[in-house]
Amino acid sequence: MSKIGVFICHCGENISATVDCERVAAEAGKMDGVEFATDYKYMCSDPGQTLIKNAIKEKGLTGVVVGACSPRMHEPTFRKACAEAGLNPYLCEMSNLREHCSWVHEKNEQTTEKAIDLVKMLVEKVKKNKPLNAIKVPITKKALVIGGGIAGIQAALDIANAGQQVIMVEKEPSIGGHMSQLSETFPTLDCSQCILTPRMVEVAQHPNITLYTYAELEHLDGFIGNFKATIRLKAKSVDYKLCTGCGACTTKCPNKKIPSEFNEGLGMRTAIYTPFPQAVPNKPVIDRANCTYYQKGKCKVCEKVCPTGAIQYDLPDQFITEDIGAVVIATGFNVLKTDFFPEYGYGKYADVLTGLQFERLASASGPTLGEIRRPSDGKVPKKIVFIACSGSRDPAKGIPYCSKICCMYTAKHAMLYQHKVHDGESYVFYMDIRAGGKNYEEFVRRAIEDDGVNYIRGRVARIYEKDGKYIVKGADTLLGSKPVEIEADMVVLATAGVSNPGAEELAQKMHVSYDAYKFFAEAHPKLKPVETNTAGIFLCGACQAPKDIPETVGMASGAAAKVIGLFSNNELTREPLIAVVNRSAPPVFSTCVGCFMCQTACPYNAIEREEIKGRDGSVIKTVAKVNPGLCQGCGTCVAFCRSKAIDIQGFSNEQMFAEVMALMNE
Amino acid sequence: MGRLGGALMSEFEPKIVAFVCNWCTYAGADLTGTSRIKYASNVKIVRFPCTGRIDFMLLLKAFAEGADGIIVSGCHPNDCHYTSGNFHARRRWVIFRGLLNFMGIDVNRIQFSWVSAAEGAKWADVVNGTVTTIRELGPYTEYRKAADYLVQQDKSIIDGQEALIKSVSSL
Amino acid sequence: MINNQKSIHELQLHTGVNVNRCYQCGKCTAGCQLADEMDFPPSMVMHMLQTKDEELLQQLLNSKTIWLCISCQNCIERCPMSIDIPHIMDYLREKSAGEHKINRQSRDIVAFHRAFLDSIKYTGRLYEIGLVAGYKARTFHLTQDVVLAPKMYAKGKLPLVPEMIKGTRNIKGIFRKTAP
Amino acid sequence: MSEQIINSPCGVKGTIGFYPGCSLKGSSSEYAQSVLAVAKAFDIELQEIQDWNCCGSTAAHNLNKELALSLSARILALSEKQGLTEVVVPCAACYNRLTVTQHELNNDAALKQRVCDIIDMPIKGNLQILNVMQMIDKYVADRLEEKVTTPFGHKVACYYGCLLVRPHNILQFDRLEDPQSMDILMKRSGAEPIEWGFKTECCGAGFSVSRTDVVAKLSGNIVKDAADRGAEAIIVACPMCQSNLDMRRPQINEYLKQKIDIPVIYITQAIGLAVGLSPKEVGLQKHFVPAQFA
Ligand SMILES: Cc1cc2nc3c(=O)[nH]c(=O)nc-3n(C[C@H](O)[C@H](O)[C@H](O)COP(=O)(O)OP(=O)(O)OC[C@H]3O[C@@H](n4cnc5c(N)ncnc54)[C@H](O)[C@@H]3O)c2cc1C
Ligand SMILES: Cc1cc2nc3c(=O)[nH]c(=O)nc-3n(C[C@H](O)[C@H](O)[C@H](O)COP(=O)(O)OP(=O)(O)OC[C@H]3O[C@@H](n4cnc5c(N)ncnc54)[C@H](O)[C@@H]3O)c2cc1C
Ligand code: SF4
Ligand code: SF4
Ligand code: SF4
Ligand code: SF4
Ligand code: SF4
Ligand code: SF4
Ligand code: SF4
Ligand code: SF4
Repeated sequence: MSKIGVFICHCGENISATVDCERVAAEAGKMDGVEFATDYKYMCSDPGQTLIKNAIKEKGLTGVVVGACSPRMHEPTFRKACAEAGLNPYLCEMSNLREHCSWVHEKNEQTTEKAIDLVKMLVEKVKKNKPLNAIKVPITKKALVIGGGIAGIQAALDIANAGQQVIMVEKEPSIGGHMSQLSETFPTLDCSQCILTPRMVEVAQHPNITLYTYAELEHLDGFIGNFKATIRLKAKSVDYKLCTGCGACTTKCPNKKIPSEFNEGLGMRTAIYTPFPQAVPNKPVIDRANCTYYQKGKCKVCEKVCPTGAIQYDLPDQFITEDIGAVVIATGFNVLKTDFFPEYGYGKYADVLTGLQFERLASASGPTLGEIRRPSDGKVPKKIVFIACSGSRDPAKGIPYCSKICCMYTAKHAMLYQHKVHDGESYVFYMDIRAGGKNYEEFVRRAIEDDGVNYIRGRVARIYEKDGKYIVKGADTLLGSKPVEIEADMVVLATAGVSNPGAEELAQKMHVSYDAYKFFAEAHPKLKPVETNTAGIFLCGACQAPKDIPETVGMASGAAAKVIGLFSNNELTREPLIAVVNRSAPPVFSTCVGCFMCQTACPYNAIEREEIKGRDGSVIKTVAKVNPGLCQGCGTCVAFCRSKAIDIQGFSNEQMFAEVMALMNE
Repeated sequence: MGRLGGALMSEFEPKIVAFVCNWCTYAGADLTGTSRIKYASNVKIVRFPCTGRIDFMLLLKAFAEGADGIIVSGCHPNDCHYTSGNFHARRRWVIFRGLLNFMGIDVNRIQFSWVSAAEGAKWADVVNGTVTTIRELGPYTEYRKAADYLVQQDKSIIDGQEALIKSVSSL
Repeated sequence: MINNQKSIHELQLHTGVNVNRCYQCGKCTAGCQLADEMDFPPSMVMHMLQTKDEELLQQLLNSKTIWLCISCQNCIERCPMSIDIPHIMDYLREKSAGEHKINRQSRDIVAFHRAFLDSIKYTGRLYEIGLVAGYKARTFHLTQDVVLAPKMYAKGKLPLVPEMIKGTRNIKGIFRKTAP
Repeated sequence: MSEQIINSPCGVKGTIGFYPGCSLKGSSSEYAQSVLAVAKAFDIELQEIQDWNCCGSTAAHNLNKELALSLSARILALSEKQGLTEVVVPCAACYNRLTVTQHELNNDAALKQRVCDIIDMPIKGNLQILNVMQMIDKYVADRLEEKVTTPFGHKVACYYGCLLVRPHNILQFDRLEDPQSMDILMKRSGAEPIEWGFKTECCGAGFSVSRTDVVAKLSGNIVKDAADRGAEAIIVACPMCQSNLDMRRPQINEYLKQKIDIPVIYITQAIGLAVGLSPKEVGLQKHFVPAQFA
């Protein structure tokens, strides 16, 4: 038999001015199962709370309803008070007599009637409430950072410097990401390598960071604080314990004609290679697909020249598993190549480049040592055309969104070109210049005003080659759409920034959502930019959308702060308002029929499969099971379950039905 | 029909239940309060974690118990606190509407809306609008239909469970 | 500025093209081979429609542009927003002809089209000598191409007698039923 | 000889329909002649559509959309009535009009009904409409190389024009901006197709008579680029392209202030020559710019 206590608050005059609080309390006293009912001027004040505590103790209350303000305001207050008096806090509910009643209605009979109804609803509900205990989850204090671009590097260093363990997984032989390919960086034009390399080295040397290059996430199980990651260490064919990074192998490898990924195909590398001179770690791997030995069974030159015997041809891929408490995704982005755009030449023109290729040409460490030269004939281009929005803002052939960084790097490219080729002419075809950022507009203005870059507002219709020149046909929309034709020596397309090819697969492995363009999805576009909707998995950098370095770094530190915050406790305490599948003993009697409708509905992948086994060990049936670490308590599964086998604590079917019925019965 | 006894249509005060999510509309209704915007007192709010939680059997239950109209309101699309609960609710609503039609319940008795935590005034409009609509529709009298349907559903769940238990115990 | 919401709405209804989707990038103009000859290049046409200004619409109905567009489809194929400019041109041409607003300098083009259609109307097929004769009669370009015809005839490229199809009644019916 | 076949509407029997269109009956008779000659060489039997009418071309399209659709629709209806499932349409303009019409009718039931009423005939709308390249691809391509006796060993500029390749979403021609199918067929016939910049730019099409100046300019740019890059012939698959680039050469030369004498021939003429037909059999003598290939 329930013994419910009802406490009606006047809130000074806020409630009592329109609601007859005494009458509400009196009516509540007559309700079935109500043991005690009273009203008071300020319930949340100390004396108010004491009133409740005493009543709990003296009357042996089994449930409490406070008719006062919004539970969004004081539910924690009153639940805490109840707990202090020895009543399970989840047996306390609030009835919203202020925001939903006294403040929004006139003073009259109906308003008081409504208040009585509101109290009654909660009284009926609280009778069905069950004591619940906060969920405690232990936390493994080790973070997994996936991707070693500037985002991953920053996040890893921040977490490691806070004293926590980090495992970094990078799929390429070196960390550094796209930033390592850049020449100079806007808006300050400082050399990318100069500011990046020290951090790369710091990652490699940090006592709290374990770096796995040439590695990828294979599997991720578990939930916040308790993940288990399986990592594939791709066979490098070089024993890093022995290798000193002397480079004898890479200079002697006869297979020298492999387009270098780092130089975006503008330079060549060998089959055994380190991607670039400042690589971290600065040790080579053998690219088996291009190695003569692996493909034809003969060569082994590298083995012969290696002074330390580090080459090991038959090393297989290895798998390691790690217990992890949190994950930071920092896998970055990619840019489209030139060959997706038919009217710009299908990638068949050697001197029509992507922005990244231009970065390599302009970089002092690039294939031309920083001189701008045509890949086709090595000549210095005297007329160069940059085309913004190549494939961006183009639902027809590219992507509908704005890639955000290309306006800025195009201005930078034109500026660098003018600095390097003094008598050169540069043109930028653009639609809008998007330079929102500190010192960004000033940067673009400098390109136009000081360096004399010609900006033409209009999109280029097509490019074709004629006598070694590229005829660029555009229009100047600011001159009444006058067609413009430029005979250029080189064309640079600011090709769209897109998600990494493997992003979708990775997202599915980790059960995090991604958007229509296969960028990872943040949990909330404004207020949770570094969280995913899977608790314990965070994201940062260009894997969420194209972004520049300042924004990437800011986001990386944000993600790191979240991880550090999580790791600052030994245990994670969570509200027990989560779903459960009824498993009344023996579990075979669970009404779950194993349809897994709930699984398709759950936005957090919190529903797992559980096999119920008979005494002989055979599987009797497969039922749903809620992972309390993943469930966020939205209740969508409950509405989906046709056999009413899954329910949500605190908002159970029984409770909600009771509330609705209370409302209507007169 | 006791509760209708003698009530003239002109002075008919509909009973309306609002099923709202905790994050957007409940907070929005709180804001209506803090802004002291007045609205009709015919509506009583039931708080849910998310519109995705709202089981349509509960709506039928409300009708069976004598509600004249129902408001279901949650976060705007893409603003769902739980990312997709409100989409699921929408999708189910399409099916549920078919059921309502089938049962002869006017679909206008259920008003769907999006009210965010910042839309206090909109909440008042939604309530007042619904009250007007339901007043025009008149009292809901066929609640036996909803009640019968629920009984039947309960029975089929119980039957299903019994069958299940039987099949399992025979193992 | 007379607001012209209605005409634009009508245009959208007929062509299915939402002119507001054009973001004035100018790519259509850059690729249009006739843009140089046009009084309003294609992207300008789009913008004129976007303004919803009645006067600008009238200018378009009166323009050379609509008769110069050869429906080569280059613009739509390259337009990032896939805007069907040729379809809009079709619509404007039909409207211009219907409202007798054909641009003076473009009458030759229209005359040619009309002569062409006449030929079909009476014989079911194109009778090239008839076409040229009809065109000349309409435009008074009497001496144009006088050298070409005999040469064509000599090369077996100009049948002197029109070929009549059997279904000429059917064809006339088609012309009658589709007459604007 | 082929002239005759065209002139007797039911002169040929076969399952593949043939819609010559007006140009092929008049100013471009050599195109028809070469198509039929190549078809014959490969034992393809074409059956002319009985009592066909003009598709209306640009004129109808420009002045009266419904008329344009109806004229083309009548041709589709006649083909169906004749029990054909496939029709070869060598003229790119006709091919474009017929394909687009069928597409539009199939996507708008009300329109289809209206047009059927106008032409007084039913339309199913499942005709396979093939241009010449598609015909060759489907029925000849795999036998082409073995049949080549006198390879067409010249540098050629394959010119596709606009009507054959656009709109892409309806016509589905091989690839945008830089189509390949003609180049591939020419390569198989022993020619050396060049890379050039004007494959799909428009020649001026229907302005041949009314705006000769426009044609001179547009076609001039095309002819010049082909010639500059050393092509010995421009290969086309459209009578309008051919007549603009060929018959308008005096005006073109005047516009370019340069005399260019690169011949413009149909793909079927080139293939015909390659498989051993005589220049006369493919009507090479009919061009204005002399086309002689050693
Ligand atoms: C042409 C160009 C010029 C630019 N210029 C500037 C500039 O001047 N100033 C500026 O501020 N910004 C500039 N940017 C933007 C800058 O490059 C990005 O902001 C930055 O690189 C984003 O860093 P990131 O770490 O998020 O991604 P990335 O640099 O893409 O790094 C991602 C890393 O993750 C790794 N990875 C990917 N997938 C996996 C996987 N599945 N498992 C393990 N590892 C994986 C990748 O190998 C890579 O190392 C430019 C961009 C371009 C394209
Ligand atoms: C018209 C307008 C519309 C906008 N719309 C959007 C939008 O739709 N979406 C969006 O994402 N962003 C929008 N923004 C931007 C958004 O408002 C800002 O990004 C955001 O408010 C920045 O938050 P903040 O905390 O940094 O600064 P603020 O919001 O300015 O907060 C700073 C706080 O610090 C206090 N403070 C200042 N000095 C001191 C001091 N010396 N000591 C103590 N306290 C101090 C101030 O009183 C204030 O409370 C909009 C901005 C404007 C102006
Ligand atoms: S409990 Fe709420 S309603 Fe009561 S006095 Fe405190 S704030 Fe006001
Ligand atoms: S074995 Fe392979 S990697 Fe080594 S030198 Fe030969 S080709 Fe290069
Ligand atoms: S030669 Fe041997 S030690 Fe030197 S870099 Fe190569 S593998 Fe390492
Ligand atoms: S950043 Fe500039 S260039 Fe890049 S897509 Fe956006 S508007 Fe275009
Ligand atoms: S809990 Fe319900 S929805 Fe989920 S599998 Fe079991 S029966 Fe199906
Ligand atoms: S309550 Fe929500 S998060 Fe939890 S299991 Fe159900 S659907 Fe998933
Ligand atoms: S190309 Fe398309 S979007 Fe650009 S101006 Fe032309 S119509 Fe507008
Ligand atoms: S279709 Fe008309 S407007 Fe478009 S490119 Fe061709 S000629 Fe120009």
